[in-house]
Amino acid sequence: MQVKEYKPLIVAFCCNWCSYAGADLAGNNRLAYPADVKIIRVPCSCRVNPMFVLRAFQRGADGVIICGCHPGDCHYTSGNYYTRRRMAALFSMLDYLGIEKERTRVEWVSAAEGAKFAATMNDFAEKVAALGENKRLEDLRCKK
Amino acid sequence: MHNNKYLQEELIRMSGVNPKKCMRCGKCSATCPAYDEMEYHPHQFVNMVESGDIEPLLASKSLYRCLSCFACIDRCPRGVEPAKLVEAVRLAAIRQQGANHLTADKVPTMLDEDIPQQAIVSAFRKYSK
Amino acid sequence: MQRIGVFVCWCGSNIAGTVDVQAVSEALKNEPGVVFSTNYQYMCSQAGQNIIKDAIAEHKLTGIVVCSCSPRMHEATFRKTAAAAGLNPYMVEIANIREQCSWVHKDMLTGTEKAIILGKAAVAKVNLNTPLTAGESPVTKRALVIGGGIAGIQTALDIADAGFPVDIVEKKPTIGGKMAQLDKTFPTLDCAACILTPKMVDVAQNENIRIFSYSEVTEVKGFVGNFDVTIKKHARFVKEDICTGCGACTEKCPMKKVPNEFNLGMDNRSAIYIPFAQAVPKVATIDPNYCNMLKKGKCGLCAKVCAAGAIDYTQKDEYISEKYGAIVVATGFNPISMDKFDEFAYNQSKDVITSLEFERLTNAAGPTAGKLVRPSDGKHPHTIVFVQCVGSRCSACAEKGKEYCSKICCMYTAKHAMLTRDKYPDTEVYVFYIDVRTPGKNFDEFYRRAVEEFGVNYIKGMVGKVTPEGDKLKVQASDLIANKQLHIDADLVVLAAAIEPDKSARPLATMLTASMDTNDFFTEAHPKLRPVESPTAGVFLSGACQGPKDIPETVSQAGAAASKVIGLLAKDKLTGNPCVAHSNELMCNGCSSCERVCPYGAISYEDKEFRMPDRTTKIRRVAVVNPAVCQGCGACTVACPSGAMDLKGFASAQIIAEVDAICK
Amino acid sequence: MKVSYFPGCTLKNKAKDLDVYARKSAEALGVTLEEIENWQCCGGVFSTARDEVATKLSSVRALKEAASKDQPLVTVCSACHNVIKQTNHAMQTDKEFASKVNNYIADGVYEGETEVYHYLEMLRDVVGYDELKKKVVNSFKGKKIAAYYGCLLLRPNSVMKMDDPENPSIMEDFISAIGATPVVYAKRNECCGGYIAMESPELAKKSSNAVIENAKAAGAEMIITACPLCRYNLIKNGADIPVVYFTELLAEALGVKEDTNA
Repeated sequence: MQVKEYKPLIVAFCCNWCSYAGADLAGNNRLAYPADVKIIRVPCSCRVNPMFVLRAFQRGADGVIICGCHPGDCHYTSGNYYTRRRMAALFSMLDYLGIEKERTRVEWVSAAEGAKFAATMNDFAEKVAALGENKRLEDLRCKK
Repeated sequence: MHNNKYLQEELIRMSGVNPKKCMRCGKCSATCPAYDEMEYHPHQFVNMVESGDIEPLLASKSLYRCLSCFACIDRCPRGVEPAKLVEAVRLAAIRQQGANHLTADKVPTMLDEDIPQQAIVSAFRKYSK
Repeated sequence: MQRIGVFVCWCGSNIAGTVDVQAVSEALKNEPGVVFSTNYQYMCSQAGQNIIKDAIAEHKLTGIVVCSCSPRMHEATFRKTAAAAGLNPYMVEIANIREQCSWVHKDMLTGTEKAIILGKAAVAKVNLNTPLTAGESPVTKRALVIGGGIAGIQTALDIADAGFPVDIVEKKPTIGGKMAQLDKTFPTLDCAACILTPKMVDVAQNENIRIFSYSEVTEVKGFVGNFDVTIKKHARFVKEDICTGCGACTEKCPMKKVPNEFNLGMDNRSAIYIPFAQAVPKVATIDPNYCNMLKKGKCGLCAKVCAAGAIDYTQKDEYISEKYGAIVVATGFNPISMDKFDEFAYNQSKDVITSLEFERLTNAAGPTAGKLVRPSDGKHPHTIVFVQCVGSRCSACAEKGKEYCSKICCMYTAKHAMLTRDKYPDTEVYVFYIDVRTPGKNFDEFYRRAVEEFGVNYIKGMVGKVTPEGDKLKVQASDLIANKQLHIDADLVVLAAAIEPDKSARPLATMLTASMDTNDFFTEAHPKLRPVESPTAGVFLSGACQGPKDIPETVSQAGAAASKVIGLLAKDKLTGNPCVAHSNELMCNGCSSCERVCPYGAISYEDKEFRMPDRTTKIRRVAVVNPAVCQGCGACTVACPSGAMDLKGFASAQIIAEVDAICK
Repeated sequence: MKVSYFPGCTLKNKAKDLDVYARKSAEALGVTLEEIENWQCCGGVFSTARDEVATKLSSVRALKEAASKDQPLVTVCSACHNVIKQTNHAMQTDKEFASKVNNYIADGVYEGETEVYHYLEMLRDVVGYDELKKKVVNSFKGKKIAAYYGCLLLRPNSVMKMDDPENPSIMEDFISAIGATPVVYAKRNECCGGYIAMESPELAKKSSNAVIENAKAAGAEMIITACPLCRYNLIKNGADIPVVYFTELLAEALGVKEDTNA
């Protein structure tokens, strides 16, 4: 049996106005980060339902990161504050379930922070990779 | 300029004052009733503690001129509370051995028959350990 | 089942250099719903777009995935392409394989692998896309301006000049606001009345403008383009349309001991009054708190002397309902109360005054006809101390001062000091400052002139205590540069009081569902890019209600707000963003969770009749999203405990499909 | 009604008047002052240093005794009031300090539950000035009296919360209640010099003089105070109008002054 090299799977939710644009800027500046990071565009970080995060872990994601505008800069004035509160609660619950805090993160990345986006993703991917595969919710996984 | 980091941290911890909040308006010194008796004035206490230049304060008579009237505390627009810093520096000075500013044998020379006990105990609290 | 076409772009070598585009289009061919897949050098080019159009027709495509650059770049392009081929533009999804793939990864294998996954996610999403149509709503072509100071006046004039009707609601009996009380204006020193009163007359004469003075907004319903507003017109006991403003009544009124608020209580007026000579509308108002006729039923003198017969003691408050397309808030500011600052003895001496009182004292139309005298004894002051930042930049105690810089005080204090020295060279003038802030055209030059040409003594330091003693004010202050405590015997002390938003702003913000900061200043939709719009669609901000401002800034913002209003009113219909929230009423339990998180007030509740399985009907409270107001952030979708609330274009099922595709 | 009472050292010696008249008057107003048993000197000044523990223990013990009787603690000397109230505040707000203090407190812990009133606050908020007005038998009508607050009663305002620290009225309202005319002057909340009288009599003289001059310029015929040290400084430094404790006027107004043998 061939042993496949472990590659973490990371889902990144990025708000359309700041962080998705920050990711674009990272691309414009050719700032590399691991291909393990896959971005899903949402209008605002507050669109991210805890259910989405759970779903990702259930389906085998090793890390989930949510990026939004900096506090006070939200395109919708207050969405990222909701994100901060909701995710703080969710992450501590996940931690309790055994999904380490290092596998979850909320980060503020502005449209001007391409470098920060790349650095954040590099750092996050490294931390997640160090933890190894996330098997915690495997039993709940809907395997085909 | 001498930068005494250890003492600076100690003073900040003792007093609970954050000298960085100061915006240099000088209202503390404007309101101080003991200003003219002081070599270093309330705003300078804040500024010098912030920069770690504390040795001159420790040696200064200004420490024993503060009336603890708290006018600077109440009137500071930024909530810096300079009198608490003065108190901390004074304690740092008199807690050193043999550094009491007031000794019991000096007291009788300072008294008249009307002086209330309150003045004597207060002076001891402020000037001696 | 959708019939999806996949179009992979090479972007020259930008994508094709790191991603095997052929492999991507091949791989995506096998995804569910995909009936056509191809790749091309430049999808955004005319030729590329034609490939898409042709494929839509040929393969009867119902959905499209373009694997290309960022959607922020060309999403709009491809949506137009789809629309041109008869496909709903919202059936297009972009997989970003350039900025977020080929440009950040170096290895062809990794890049291709990721591009395929991103493509799959987009296909999974399109499978669940539904055609969306932006809603349309009509626009009432009338604007409401709340507040009749210089901000409101300028906004109203600009809107009216563009041909739209405007109503100004002003709570005082006259428009004019704070500027009407000022003497001269910095940095040019032209007289405030000379430049303001012609504008007030313009307002009065403009056919497009109606003034509701002595009135307040009491209710606001509706949304952008369609506001329903109720205005309460206070009874002024004078028929506005008949009163000629001759002033005979004010002269005959026996009740002459009413503190004159226009002069900040420094002199008195009569119970029936016209605030000042150039008031607009120039009609009298009876103050019901002081009028003997209204209080005791005895007097009636004003009615006797009124030749026009305008006095009506039976007048009642009147409520007016009107529809508006846009609302401009221009509620302005007030100096804060000096009650908590009695270290400066404001409550203990008449000769300690605020800067606004100083304006009235030096104004030719003021209580002293412009002669600068001490309010206590009418004597000429020889030494004047100005204290800046009284209550501004004060973070120690929220009930005492304001943490922000009030912005205008440095300049008006320089003006007061300069004018005093100019008019009364025998007067010694001291200004105590923390910092002198003069960022504005010709501002610093103005301040320096006060120092260098007019000999004003600027002292870096603050006043600590003012002690009235005899006929002097003993000022104890610090001079930080000289490292001295100063003791000055002053005749007059002038406090540059911090400014705060008018008290009426907070209840108004609630009515408008417009957001405010902790200081009760209205929040702008974006601090840099949308400074005159409130986050609530159709509500605009003008003047100091949004933050401390001087006159030039206020006028520019007023004009900017007007142009935004004109842009809105010029449209016959408003096309909304179709990606808005909507609630499934069958699942909604009316809990209000969504309403509480909505920053736009887009969600309301309706009692709806539902048919139950047993053929009875039941009335339930359900959430209804107003698509014209919703901006599509999605906060409500997460707050909703029952899952009734969803967001079009970013539906939960769509995002989960993307998650699943990525995690496969 | 019964309240716990902390007289303080000076009131047992140089300022007996302040104490005796306070008790008599309270009795006449229906309040019994129950002196705390075995109280010790408050120390005269509150050290703002958070690591000064020993100097605050006597205050905490007094506070705890009041708590054990479920009574508010009333003080009359400004200095005692300031020290005890600030100590109580520190016990409520500074957990680290409170736990250090509680190591030295016998029988259980104290966490700042006692309410601390100054006698003037008791008059204003418990008895009520309207009630006091009704009980005045010897009115001071026509007398122009200046209230001298000094610093200790009012500052720091965030803790003392007695009145507006820059324009207080609690003593002026008291003066009105006993029928006299209050004289408002700006220096009434400035320092008399306090304990500096020992170290630098010149500074005390300067500070006190400024207060006296300001009061006189405003037309005062008499100054009242709640602090023995303020009274000492003002008299010592040349007050040529009477400086008396407010409790003395209160006792006289209530007609109980003669009963005392102070």
